Amino acid sequence: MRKAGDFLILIVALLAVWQVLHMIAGDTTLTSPADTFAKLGALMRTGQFWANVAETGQAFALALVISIIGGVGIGTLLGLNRTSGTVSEPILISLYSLPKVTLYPLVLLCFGLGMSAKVAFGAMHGLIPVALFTMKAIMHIKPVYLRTARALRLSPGQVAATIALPAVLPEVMAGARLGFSLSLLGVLIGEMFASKRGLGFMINSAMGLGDIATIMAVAVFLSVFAVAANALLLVIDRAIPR
Amino acid sequence: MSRAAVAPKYPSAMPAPEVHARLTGVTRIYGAGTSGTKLHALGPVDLTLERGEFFSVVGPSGCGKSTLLDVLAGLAVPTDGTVEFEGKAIRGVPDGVGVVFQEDASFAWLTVRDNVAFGLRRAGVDAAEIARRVDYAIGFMGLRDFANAYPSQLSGGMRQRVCIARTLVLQPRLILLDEPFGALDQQTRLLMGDELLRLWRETGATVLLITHALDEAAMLSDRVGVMSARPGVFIDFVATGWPRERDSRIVSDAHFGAITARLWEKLRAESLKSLGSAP
Amino acid sequence: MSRAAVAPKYPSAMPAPEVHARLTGVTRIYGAGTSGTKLHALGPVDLTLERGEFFSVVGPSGCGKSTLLDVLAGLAVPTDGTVEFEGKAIRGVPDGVGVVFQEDASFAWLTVRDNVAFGLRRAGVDAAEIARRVDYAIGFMGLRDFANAYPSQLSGGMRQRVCIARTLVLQPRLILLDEPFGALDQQTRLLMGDELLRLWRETGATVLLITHALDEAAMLSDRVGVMSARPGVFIDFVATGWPRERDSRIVSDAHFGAITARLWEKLRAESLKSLGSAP
Amino acid sequence: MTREGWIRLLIVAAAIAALEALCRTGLIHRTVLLAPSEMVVSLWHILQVGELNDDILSTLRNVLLSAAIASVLGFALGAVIHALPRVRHAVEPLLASYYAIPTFMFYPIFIVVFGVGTQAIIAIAVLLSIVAMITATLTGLDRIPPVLRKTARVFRMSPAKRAVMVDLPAAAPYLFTGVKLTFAYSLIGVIASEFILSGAGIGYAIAYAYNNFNNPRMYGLMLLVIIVAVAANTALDAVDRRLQARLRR
Amino acid sequence: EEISVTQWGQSLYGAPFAVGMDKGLFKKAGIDITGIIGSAGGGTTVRNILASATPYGEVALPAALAAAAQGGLDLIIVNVGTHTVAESSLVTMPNSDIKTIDDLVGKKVAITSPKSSSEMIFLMELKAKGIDPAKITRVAAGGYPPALTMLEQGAVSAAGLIEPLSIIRKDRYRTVLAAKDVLPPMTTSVGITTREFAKAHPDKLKAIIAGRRAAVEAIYANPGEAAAVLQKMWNFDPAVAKVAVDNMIGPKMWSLGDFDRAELERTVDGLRLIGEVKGEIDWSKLIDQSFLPADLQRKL
Ligand SMILES: Nc1ncnc2c1ncn2[C@@H]1O[C@H](COP(=O)(O)OP(=O)(O)OP(=O)(O)O)[C@@H](O)[C@H]1O
Ligand SMILES: Nc1ncnc2c1ncn2[C@@H]1O[C@H](COP(=O)(O)OP(=O)(O)OP(=O)(O)O)[C@@H](O)[C@H]1O
Ligand SMILES: [Mg+2]
Ligand SMILES: [Mg+2]
Repeated sequence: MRKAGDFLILIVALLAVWQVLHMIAGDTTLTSPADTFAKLGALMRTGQFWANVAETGQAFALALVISIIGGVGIGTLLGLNRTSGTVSEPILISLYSLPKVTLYPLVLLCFGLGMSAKVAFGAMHGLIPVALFTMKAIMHIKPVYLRTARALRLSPGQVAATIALPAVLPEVMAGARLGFSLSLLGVLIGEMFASKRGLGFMINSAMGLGDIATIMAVAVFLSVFAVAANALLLVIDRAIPR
Repeated sequence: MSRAAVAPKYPSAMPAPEVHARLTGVTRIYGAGTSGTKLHALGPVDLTLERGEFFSVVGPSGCGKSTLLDVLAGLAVPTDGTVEFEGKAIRGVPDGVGVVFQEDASFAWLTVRDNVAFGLRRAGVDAAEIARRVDYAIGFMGLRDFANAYPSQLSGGMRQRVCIARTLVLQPRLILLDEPFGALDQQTRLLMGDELLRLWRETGATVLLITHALDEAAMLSDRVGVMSARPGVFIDFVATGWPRERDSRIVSDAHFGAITARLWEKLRAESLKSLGSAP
Repeated sequence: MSRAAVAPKYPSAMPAPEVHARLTGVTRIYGAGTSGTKLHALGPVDLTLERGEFFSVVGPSGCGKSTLLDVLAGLAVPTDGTVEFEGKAIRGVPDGVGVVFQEDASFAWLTVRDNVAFGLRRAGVDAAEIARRVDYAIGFMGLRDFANAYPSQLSGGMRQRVCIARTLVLQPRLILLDEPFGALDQQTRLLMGDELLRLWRETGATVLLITHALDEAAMLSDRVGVMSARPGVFIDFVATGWPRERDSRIVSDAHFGAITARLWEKLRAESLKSLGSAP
Repeated sequence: MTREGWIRLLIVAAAIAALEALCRTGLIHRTVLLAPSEMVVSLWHILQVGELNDDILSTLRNVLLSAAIASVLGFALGAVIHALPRVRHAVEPLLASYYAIPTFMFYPIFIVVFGVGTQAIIAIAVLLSIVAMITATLTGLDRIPPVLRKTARVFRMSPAKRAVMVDLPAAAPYLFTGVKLTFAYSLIGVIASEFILSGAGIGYAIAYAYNNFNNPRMYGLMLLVIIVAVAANTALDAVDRRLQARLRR
Repeated sequence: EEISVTQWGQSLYGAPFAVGMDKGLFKKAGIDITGIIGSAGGGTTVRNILASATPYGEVALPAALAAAAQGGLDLIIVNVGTHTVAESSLVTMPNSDIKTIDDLVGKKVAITSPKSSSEMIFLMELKAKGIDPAKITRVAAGGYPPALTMLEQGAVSAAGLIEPLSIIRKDRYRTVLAAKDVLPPMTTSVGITTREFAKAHPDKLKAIIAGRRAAVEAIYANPGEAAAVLQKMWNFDPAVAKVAVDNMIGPKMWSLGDFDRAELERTVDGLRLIGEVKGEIDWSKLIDQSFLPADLQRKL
């Protein structure tokens, strides 16, 4: 309970800092928390806002699904063999640390502007961490687990389903949490650079119009969503015995 | 390699000898097939386990004890020599052999009960039978209060007991234990030894126990094999001559001291050797 | 709490008793100051260490042995009672006390040589003297070939030796050792014990050794304190009566078996108690 | 080089060769992707003409600057948060979900606080990368074995001495991992801000070339970014691995 | 069918499409336009057009020229969209001592980014006023709002601005120079398509162009109604929408679609100023008038 209280105090402190910044910077550069929430409330009563949310949400959901399924698949394939794992790890890490935004034009050239490009770009961000975590988890399954499997004379299918999968679940979850965050970031960056709909587009238009209230309202909306979703993932994560 | 060099104080209570498993001229060389560096880990070893015997292996660290177990369990193929179990040459892990590894092999994602039931479920035993056997094994291993706990909530020693229970429920005829009490302090170890003895008596299984602790070996076994530094070969077999009905109280027996001293003597030279080598 | 319940076989070689450290009515309760759950870890304990004595502590896991060491080293303040070293009540770690911890405390970022020299450099000893003492300690601990290695390149046992050397070079008058050989197998342990005995003889320091291994305690000590399950109190002191000149060969002595049996007897009941409790 | 290293090199070379072949045979159209060899030629040309050198240098300078700021500031913040367990408990869920928040949204605010130009971009990059350093610092300080602190007390060291001579080296591998991540995220942050928001730097030049159908220049610059990222990452990784091997146990 | 329009929803370029869709004028002309793909503008829009099923769209002329020149893309210009830069202005702080553009000599001025239309217009204004551009430092702000922030912070003495942002914030700044006062009409946006599509579906193209023309006529006939459509479709503030449309009626922002050689060349002159065009443009290769209504076709 004290933990929840502390978290509340933190939120209040953040709002206070925001308010102070607002008072220093003025209305045109940083709207006050109250105004922002009012703006967010107004936005949330318009159908257009929800259309944008749906657009971003759809792209994000697809990107996330691709990231997780693709990442787990690739990670598993690469992790099963020591050599392929060792060979690909630095490649994956390099891809991870690449500023992928520079490749966005290429994505646009391949997929055109629209849903598929956004999904592809989101998945580019999310897939690699999931693959990396999965691969490392598979490579580092305790050898004694596999020896136990042999001692119990399990079939390869049984090993995969009853030992390998549950053994790597915690790491895969950790990867999925990072994948979640980065896919969302990827989709939003994609929408900010080139798009016709979605929250990123909304932010970008608002930037073009200097409409700080909308920017902050969307920022708050996204932040609350991200923190809440991550908290949920953390709860699931903690529920996995390890 | 004299047998029973220490005169048995009690009459032997072993049944008439019958060969249960046999290793003949077994060696194991890691990296034997490849061009890389080879490591001669074990052998040549000759060993006969009699049915129902409690046999312990002691030897310096890294001498090849776990390798010996792997070969006997069919988890590793000997580079040379033959391994037989119940009269047949083994290929893969034979039915009727149970293994408890040196490392903690409890499945972190399953409760104690599910861990213990794991092998039975894979083997397709029916649910009522599983419940019965699992309950018995959990009780036997003193885990009743922790049946629904996860391994992370248990101490190292308790986890090792989970692994033992998981192996036991399958009712193996040959049980291979690789330092199952390594995570425990010496006192608790000896008490766990009592449980192991009870188990051995009740099931009539053949037991091969690998251990660092000389007093553990001296107290539990019918016979102790002493291994040399790597590549491990048996440099001595010591028959203890304990009755089948025995428990840890025998440590206050003078004969126990004599066995320990004998084991220690044999190992001293070997230990000095292996200590001198690299980390 | 009878002393010397096992009749000494050899005449005692200890010098005339002189109190070096003294604990009176010491208890330690974790979380005593806070509103959270309290944990009574130790005591009340009375203990007197005589100058030049080799004293060992055995006791079930978690009984408060490390806590006792912390209190004696001035690393923890007792909740109750007083601690004296060389006649003065201690506050903080007193000069002249060296500690080797249960966990590996070697500095991973320093070579073996720099690890060993660490304390001397802090104390501002001059370079030539440091080199001399460090070389000696490294040689003594059998680390000469690894002087320029980093701890990560050493085995657990060797790292523990680095920590011992690092403590030794400071020439402490009271050496506190918390299971320094926990990382080693029993055979190697006893051999390291020989080194420890040699060291003790050469320096004339007072040694307090915490150990799990009863034969280690029985072989090395002038006197062994047996602790109860938590909260640990001394339930017995066993004087071994070994001569000052002794080594691991005494394990084949019948008197050794008698001491071990005595220790074991005392611990059996305690171990049973602590085994029944939570992980 | 290890066997794995050679295989890795081979795979990368094969991938590049395959791309080259696909482009040369026209299976991938020139308007979509340039052949790798042409990218190299274009990059060489860009560097030789020097028209963009200022942009390139300013981008690299900004990356280094923000990585440095984020490392130092992140370490300081991490140390403070570590010392205050209650603050830490409250902040941790935010740190965990931090990367889902698009930092770029706050650009307009940064402009007010830091003014237009490089400072605002550096601020975004710092904001993006600092969390990695904070997290690494927390992990590093957590992982210092308590026995090392006890040892410091036995050697009767002052807290300040202990911090410098024991805590810092003991946490160093984790801290360096933080620095490595900080660099990666700074690179991402600087280039992405330039790409979306600014009027200068490599990121802007790429977006500009994209808009003006200058594919050779676009791909030349992309290649440059990839080379910088991979080279920096490889170098930092090599140091990281050596530290890990030596210091972690 | 979906077509692309640059800066859809952000500036007034796309107003005819909004009105046309709202009033069913495209349907009347024989094509059902269901949606508009908007985008940041420039080359992105061109690329979008080329990638879509109905590759017609309205883009900035510079982007079309760059695409044709650099990208080696097979596209043609089929109609004119807008032909004024009247929405641009140069502003300063109300209390500033900058009264005319001449006062800027030796000072700093914020533009969005190098080689952007904001820089082009600024340079054209300087040229029209006979001021040496070398005497004024141009600072790239990255966008209009940041440019205004620089202005407010005193980092620059003036900043380029466009509508509707300038309408929304009109109380906060003082206009130094309105582009419509110095710069004559010039082609700013054009309709483009691929040669391939033009050959395959000339009727569709003709319908789009005709529908758009009808919409432009409707805007001029009833600006109030047009403002209401923008307010509805783009969520514009009613007052802003009204002023924005009214401001563009005077300079006749939206073209019916016909080409004017002089207006085209003015834009190209501007592009020469920022170094985007070197040499002459061969209009005959780029422009295909055959899809325009007959009354709008003329010799270039
Ligand atoms: N898979 C392997 N590949 C190469 N060498 C191995 C492998 N497994 C073990 N070894 C080496 O073989 C030797 C014997 O190993 P083994 O594990 O059998 O010893 P052990 O007697 O069980 O040691 P411990 O007492 O430490 O458990 C050791 O030197 C070890 O390093
Ligand atoms: N800092 C602490 N806070 C709270 N409880 C502690 C702390 N340190 C130790 N304890 C608890 O106090 C009891 C005694 O711990 P201590 O480490 O002294 O035991 P020990 O005899 O050294 O055990 P072992 O043989 O496992 O080393 C244990 O139950 C332990 O969990
Ligand atoms: Mg082993
Ligand atoms: Mg302890």
